Amino acid sequence: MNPIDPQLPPGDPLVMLGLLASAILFAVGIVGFLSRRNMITMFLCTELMFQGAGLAMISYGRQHMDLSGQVFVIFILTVAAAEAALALGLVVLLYRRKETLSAEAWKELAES
Amino acid sequence: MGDLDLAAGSELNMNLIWASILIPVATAAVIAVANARAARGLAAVGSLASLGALAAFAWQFPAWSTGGVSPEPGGCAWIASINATLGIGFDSVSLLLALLEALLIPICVIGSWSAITDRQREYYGWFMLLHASILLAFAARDVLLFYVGYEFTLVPLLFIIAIWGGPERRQAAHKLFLYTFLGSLFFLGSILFVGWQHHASTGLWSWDMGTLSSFASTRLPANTQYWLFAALLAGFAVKVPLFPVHTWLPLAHNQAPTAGSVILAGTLLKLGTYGIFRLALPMAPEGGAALAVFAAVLCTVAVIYAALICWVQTDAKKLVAYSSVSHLGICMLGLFALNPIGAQGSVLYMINHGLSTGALFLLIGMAYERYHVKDMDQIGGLAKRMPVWAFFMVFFTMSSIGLPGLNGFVGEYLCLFGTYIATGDASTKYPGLLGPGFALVAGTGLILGAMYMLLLVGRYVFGPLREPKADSHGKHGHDGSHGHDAHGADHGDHDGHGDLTGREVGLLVPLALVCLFIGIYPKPILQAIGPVVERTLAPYPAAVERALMSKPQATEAVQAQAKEDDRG
Amino acid sequence: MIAAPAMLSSVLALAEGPLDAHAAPELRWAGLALLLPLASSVLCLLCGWLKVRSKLPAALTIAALGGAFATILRLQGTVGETPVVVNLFDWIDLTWGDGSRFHGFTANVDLYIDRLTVFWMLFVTGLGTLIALYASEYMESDVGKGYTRFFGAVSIFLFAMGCLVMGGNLVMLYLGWEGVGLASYLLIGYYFTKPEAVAAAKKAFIVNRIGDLGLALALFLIWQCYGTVEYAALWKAIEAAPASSEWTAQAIPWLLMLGAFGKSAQLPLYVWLPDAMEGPTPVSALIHAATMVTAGVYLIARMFPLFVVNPDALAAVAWVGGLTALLAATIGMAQYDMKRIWAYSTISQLGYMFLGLGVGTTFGASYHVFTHAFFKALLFLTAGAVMHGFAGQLDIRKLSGLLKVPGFRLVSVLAVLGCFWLAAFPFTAAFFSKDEILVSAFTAKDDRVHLLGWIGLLVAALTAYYTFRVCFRVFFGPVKFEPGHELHGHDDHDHAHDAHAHHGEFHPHGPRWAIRVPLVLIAIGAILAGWPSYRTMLHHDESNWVKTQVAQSSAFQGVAAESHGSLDGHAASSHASAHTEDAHADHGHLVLGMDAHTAVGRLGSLACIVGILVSLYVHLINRGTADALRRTLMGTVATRWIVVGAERKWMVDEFYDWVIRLPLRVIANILSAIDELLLDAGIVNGIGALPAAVGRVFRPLYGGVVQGYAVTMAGGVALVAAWVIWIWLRGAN
Amino acid sequence: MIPPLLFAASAICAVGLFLLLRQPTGKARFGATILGLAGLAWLLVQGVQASGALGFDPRVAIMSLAVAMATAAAVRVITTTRPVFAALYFVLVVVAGAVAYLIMGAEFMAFSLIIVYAGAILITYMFVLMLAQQAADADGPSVAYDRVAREPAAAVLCGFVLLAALSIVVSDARTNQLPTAKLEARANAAAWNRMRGMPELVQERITAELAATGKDPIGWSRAGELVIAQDGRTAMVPVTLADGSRHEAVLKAADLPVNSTSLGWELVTSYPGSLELAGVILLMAMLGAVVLARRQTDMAEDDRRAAAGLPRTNIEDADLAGDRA
Repeated sequence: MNPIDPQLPPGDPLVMLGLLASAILFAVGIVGFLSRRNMITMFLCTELMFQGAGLAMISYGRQHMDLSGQVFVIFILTVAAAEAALALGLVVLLYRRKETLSAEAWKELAES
Repeated sequence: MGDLDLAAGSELNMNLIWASILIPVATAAVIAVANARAARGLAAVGSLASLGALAAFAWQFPAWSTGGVSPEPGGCAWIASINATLGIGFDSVSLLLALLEALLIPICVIGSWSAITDRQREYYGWFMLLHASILLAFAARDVLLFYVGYEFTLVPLLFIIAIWGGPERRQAAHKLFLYTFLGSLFFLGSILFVGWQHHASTGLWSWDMGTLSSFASTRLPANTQYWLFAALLAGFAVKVPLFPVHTWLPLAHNQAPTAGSVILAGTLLKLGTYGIFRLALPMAPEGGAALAVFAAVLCTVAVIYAALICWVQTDAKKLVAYSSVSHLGICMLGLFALNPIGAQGSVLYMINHGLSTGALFLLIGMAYERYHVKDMDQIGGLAKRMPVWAFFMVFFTMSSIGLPGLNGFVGEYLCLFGTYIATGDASTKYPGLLGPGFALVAGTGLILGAMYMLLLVGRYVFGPLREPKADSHGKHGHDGSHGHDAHGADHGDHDGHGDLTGREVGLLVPLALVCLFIGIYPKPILQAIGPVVERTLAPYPAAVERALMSKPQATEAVQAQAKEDDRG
Repeated sequence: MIAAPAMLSSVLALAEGPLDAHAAPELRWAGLALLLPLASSVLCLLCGWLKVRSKLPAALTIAALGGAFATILRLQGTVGETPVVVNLFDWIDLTWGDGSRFHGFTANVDLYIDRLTVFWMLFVTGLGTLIALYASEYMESDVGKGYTRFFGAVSIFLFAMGCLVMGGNLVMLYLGWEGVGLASYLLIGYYFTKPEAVAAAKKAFIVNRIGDLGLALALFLIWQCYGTVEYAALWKAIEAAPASSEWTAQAIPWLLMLGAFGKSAQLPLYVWLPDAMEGPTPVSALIHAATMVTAGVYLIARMFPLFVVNPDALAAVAWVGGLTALLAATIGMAQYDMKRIWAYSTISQLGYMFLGLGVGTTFGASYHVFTHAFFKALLFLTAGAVMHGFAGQLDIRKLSGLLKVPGFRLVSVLAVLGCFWLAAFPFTAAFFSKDEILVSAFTAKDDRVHLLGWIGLLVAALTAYYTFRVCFRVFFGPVKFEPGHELHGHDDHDHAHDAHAHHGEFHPHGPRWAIRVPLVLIAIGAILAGWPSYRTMLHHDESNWVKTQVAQSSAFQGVAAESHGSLDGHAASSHASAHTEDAHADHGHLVLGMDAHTAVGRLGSLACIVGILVSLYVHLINRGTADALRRTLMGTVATRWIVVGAERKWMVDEFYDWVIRLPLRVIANILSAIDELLLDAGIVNGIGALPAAVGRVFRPLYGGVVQGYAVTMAGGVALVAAWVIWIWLRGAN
Repeated sequence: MIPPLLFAASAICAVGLFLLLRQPTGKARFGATILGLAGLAWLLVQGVQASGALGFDPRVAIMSLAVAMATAAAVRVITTTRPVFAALYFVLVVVAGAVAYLIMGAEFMAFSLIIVYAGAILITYMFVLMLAQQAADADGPSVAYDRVAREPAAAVLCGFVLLAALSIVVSDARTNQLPTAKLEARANAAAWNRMRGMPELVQERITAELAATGKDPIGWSRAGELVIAQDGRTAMVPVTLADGSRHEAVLKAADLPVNSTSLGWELVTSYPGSLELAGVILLMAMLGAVVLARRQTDMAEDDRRAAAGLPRTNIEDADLAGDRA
């Protein structure tokens, strides 16, 4: 049985790995989003985070032996696709404005 | 008259008060959609109407001599969950201050007709709102309502200073707002504390001033009262302003437009003194007795300190602004004498200061409109150009340095007198803690006051005519001995430099008349103030006795007394 | 609340004796003495409003003052030996508790009318009327400009003086006290484009304010000790409570003294009076010579019951008076400006009066006030006439032999007459009043003041000297004069301008009737002022009118005990002086082996004549000697300080500037710097800057770059996460 | 699993990632990679341990590999300075993720993931990159402004504090989990219920079962509802055979519908609304993308109106400065 605390039911290593992977992907995604300037790369990082989320869904779905997890992954895919479409449209637009993809070229968010 | 009539009368009174408060609001609303031309007229009409309503109320005010509150406390619910009401009502002190406010506002409005040329609609709208909130503060019998009025005054004032003020208006407005707001947080905190205590011990929510005062003064233990009074004092001292938290005032006065300064000196500062008189003193007699000396020391320092600073000012408006600090020092000193003479003098002083200092600001503003200079190094001897202006200037200066026969004297004199006799002996029935020393030191304020005020008059009004070189009449400037052999007779009806217009004189005459009346026949006002003052100071002799024995009332004793109150 | 009259009567119920005032509502008309000047001042204000360009204001004022004078005359006929209190209306009336003593503060607009009041008001209003008449011509060049202002201020002055003298309580007195201060401020600063005038006015007001503070504090103390500030009740209280030794009671006279010294220009507060000569001459005559400056004397005389119980205070008054007399006389000897000389002589004479008060003869003091009022007014007005005629020339070195100048004979004669009075020439009125004072000085019971007698004699000699210095220099000798440049010290003076503009050489123009008539009348008054003494002297009738006036007032209360041996202050005055004789006998007070009166009479005459002779030689017969003497004195270092000091007025002004004003200004500047830099910019703004400083730390995050906001968000998430971890760890172990 | 160790592992990963982000070269880069991988390995080992699984399981090995691959690729995505490579590495992440999905029994999602991401989204990225990279091409494939990571320290800190927290939550995941038996029972029940809704599938399965048990698979008819057995592993359906004899057809777990079937069933039965919403979102996204990406031309308002065939107005251009592209 479970070597660490026996009263727990024996877990599924796959689930554990999946969850860990999802956490790592999400974290890496955040790091990337914060540390890259290229807008496209930043959007890729958001996609990474989506990946993490999806993986977590699948893992939990497996843990609880429930299909809802997978169903939600479908929705995640949907959102990701929509996001990609819009985001890339925006990127193109912004690139046309400033002829660069650097996010730092845009400071209009600053108050004053 | 029968109760029924009484009820009807109080109903009518209530409506009159609300009318005087709401008419300005309605006026502001109308102004918002009117055009700039009509705005000034509307504002004047609205303020006059409000004055009329209040005057009508004062005319049939039943409690002039009783010191009571009318209409009866209570009113429609406002925040039902904590039983906060829209309770309004006047006693003679607050009514007098409200009348002062209602008298000053039309003067301010009409006085701004020529001074304010841009964004008139906002200006007059804000002024109407300011008026309404000040009146609300004076009329409120519910501490929360009072707080609302007290605080809301800051908003219009902020805009009035920040938009129509002088070159440093932004900074001045920010400082005014933040500083006084910080102060009033103390005040809010302490009244909330009292209300909560009341709920804790009686299980009922009440925010009525009378209820809370009687509750706090009898039920709260001495050390609690000490801190309560300290907090309230800290809150109101900023508004008064007492040394050393006065520094926002000169800047604000100096940068504010004329009417702003007038109303600031006239009634806004009085909100602080009124707060101390109406809330701090009655709520925490133990604290008041314990802290009176401390406060009095602050006041005395303020008198000398501000007076000396006035003496070296070159900016006329700043000089008068600092003089407010000095004068209000004397005013508060009289209040902390804790005997009827001093307190009556203090309340009267509030009114007098509002009249004379307000008028002085008005006059300086009138000169400023003509020359756009306030610095006495560049301008002076204006009596040559504007004799009527000079007359009023001297008149109100004399009133401000307390010349007997004018209003300033009575209040100032009674304040000092009260301070003087506020010694430990009980032969006056009101033992005090201050005594001759304070009166002597504060009395030198009379000398210093004469020094700086006459400096103002001597340089700004009299002396050889000095006009700013810049303006087209520079050729008259800097040489009195010629300037007016030519122009001696016609008092310079040059464009822009003419003497006061009929409108301006019409603004000043009422103030002058009121000053004269108070100076010559203060008896009715003093009689009106008297009972309220005695009611306010009722718990003090005992408290002061305890303070003299430096043995503040023990907590359990208070509790025991509370028990008895419950039984009785 | 117990109304004031009721309270008053309750006090009066237990009162008896000649000092017991009784309320006399039927005498309300006495209020006219205040009302008329007030009305005329208001009317003058209206004239100013309507830009009246005629002599109407003068007419109004003269009429009003004349009416006031008439009122006082009628009052003189009416008022008996017992004072009366007339309540005009309630002013300040505070009561609490049971409203009894110490539970109320009442100061109504009452009139307290006794003989002293009437006596004072007589010459105040009388001289006021005459001088107003004089001014109506003197100021005519200002018609349409300052004319209304001038007469308005004069009316205000007489109103305030009336309040001061007739007021029924100390607050009324204070009202008048400050009111005359205002009037003198306005009138000294009349030529308000002249910086000196404005400065002088300010100085006068502020120096007076110092005295006023003393008066106010004394008032507080009186209430604290006696529970009232109304004369009628106060006398009772004083009689009831003998002199208490606690400091409050002891301090009262000293504070009153301060007030009196401020108003009456005594050491150390006399410095404002010489500068006050910047005002128009009629003002100097009326306010700064005849009436206002005697208010201090009136105050002490009126409050005498408070002084008699305090011999130290009396001695102090005496010494201050004596020293002031001496100092002012020495300065007066070395001045060249006629008006200034008269100003210093005024100070010196006022010193005499205080000396008299100090040695306990309120009668002598009041008598001297009375006589002095006339001749000093005369002197000033003649000086004014000269000034008027000679375009503001006042330098006694530049005027000479005016007796021979056509149009100025009358003026000169009257001036010389006045000089004799001022010099207290034997058998002039001033001689008698001064005699009274000096006798009391010699015979006073208090040995500390005897020296003052001799000082008084010395001052008499000096006075005679500098008086006739002016007299001989200006009115006798060869005719020569040069016009002044100052043109009445006033640039609005159009006709003076014309005088220069149109014809180069200068024609002095003599005064017309409106100046001559008052001069003559005042001169007659000055002569008649001595009448009581003449009667006393000729057929030994002791009923001295002035003494009667003074004796039947608070001024004599308790004088008995102190200075006049067994004199009973409440008895009729005829006994009074009789007892005085006895008193001298009792004391066996012999001066130079003679009875005090004779001795002082002779010594005084001697001093006067010596002084006159000296200045006759020095300033008329051989005018060179004065300058020669001056040169010799200047020559030797040991003595030059005398001349320099006297001419520079012993540097008192400079001393005050350096010791008081300058340090105060320095402190003020320091405080102002502290207020703006430390308090405001330092502490307040410093506290205000804290949030900004905190904000500046995070500012880079909000430069507008997306990642900045992202970092904030993620940082928030991370914080939450860290919190989760923390919770977990807490749960774990 | 023991949190401190987890934190240590995360920290090691963090340091490694940080070093990589700082774009070191040569050995340092190698060392950083090694460090990062080591931390990752430790993390995974802890995970596996924590799951209390004993003995070797090929699926676990493959899963671990997939996870490692995904992580490494993700790291490359954020460390490479060339957007193109980043996109390609992301494909790798997606593939690895798909493998993980497969192993965890989500075949349908695995393949749809590949199709949607690798097939659609990434291609879009590629196109955008091509559109937007002309400028970058000048100075080589890696763009100048993004050669060095921006505030890597802050980023890594945020990221890995989060990772630590997440890992704790992960480690907590099983404490509130039902016993496996119960879970299975519930899951089977759900599956059989789902099957109840699919009559022809049941038909088919019964036919197969009859054939397997040598009964006549033709002409039979159902005589009752599908009954779930106690253990939930099997279910019985009473049938009337062609010869009229009654028979209990037994369906086993293997007869349950496959993942895709049941997923689709679940989707349309339990989440129809969400499904609609997803459709709307996609539509909106499409429209939005069209609007955004439209090339806007700088034309004065009047010209636009003219171009649109509208009458000209005389509005100043200044007024329209706002809505210029």
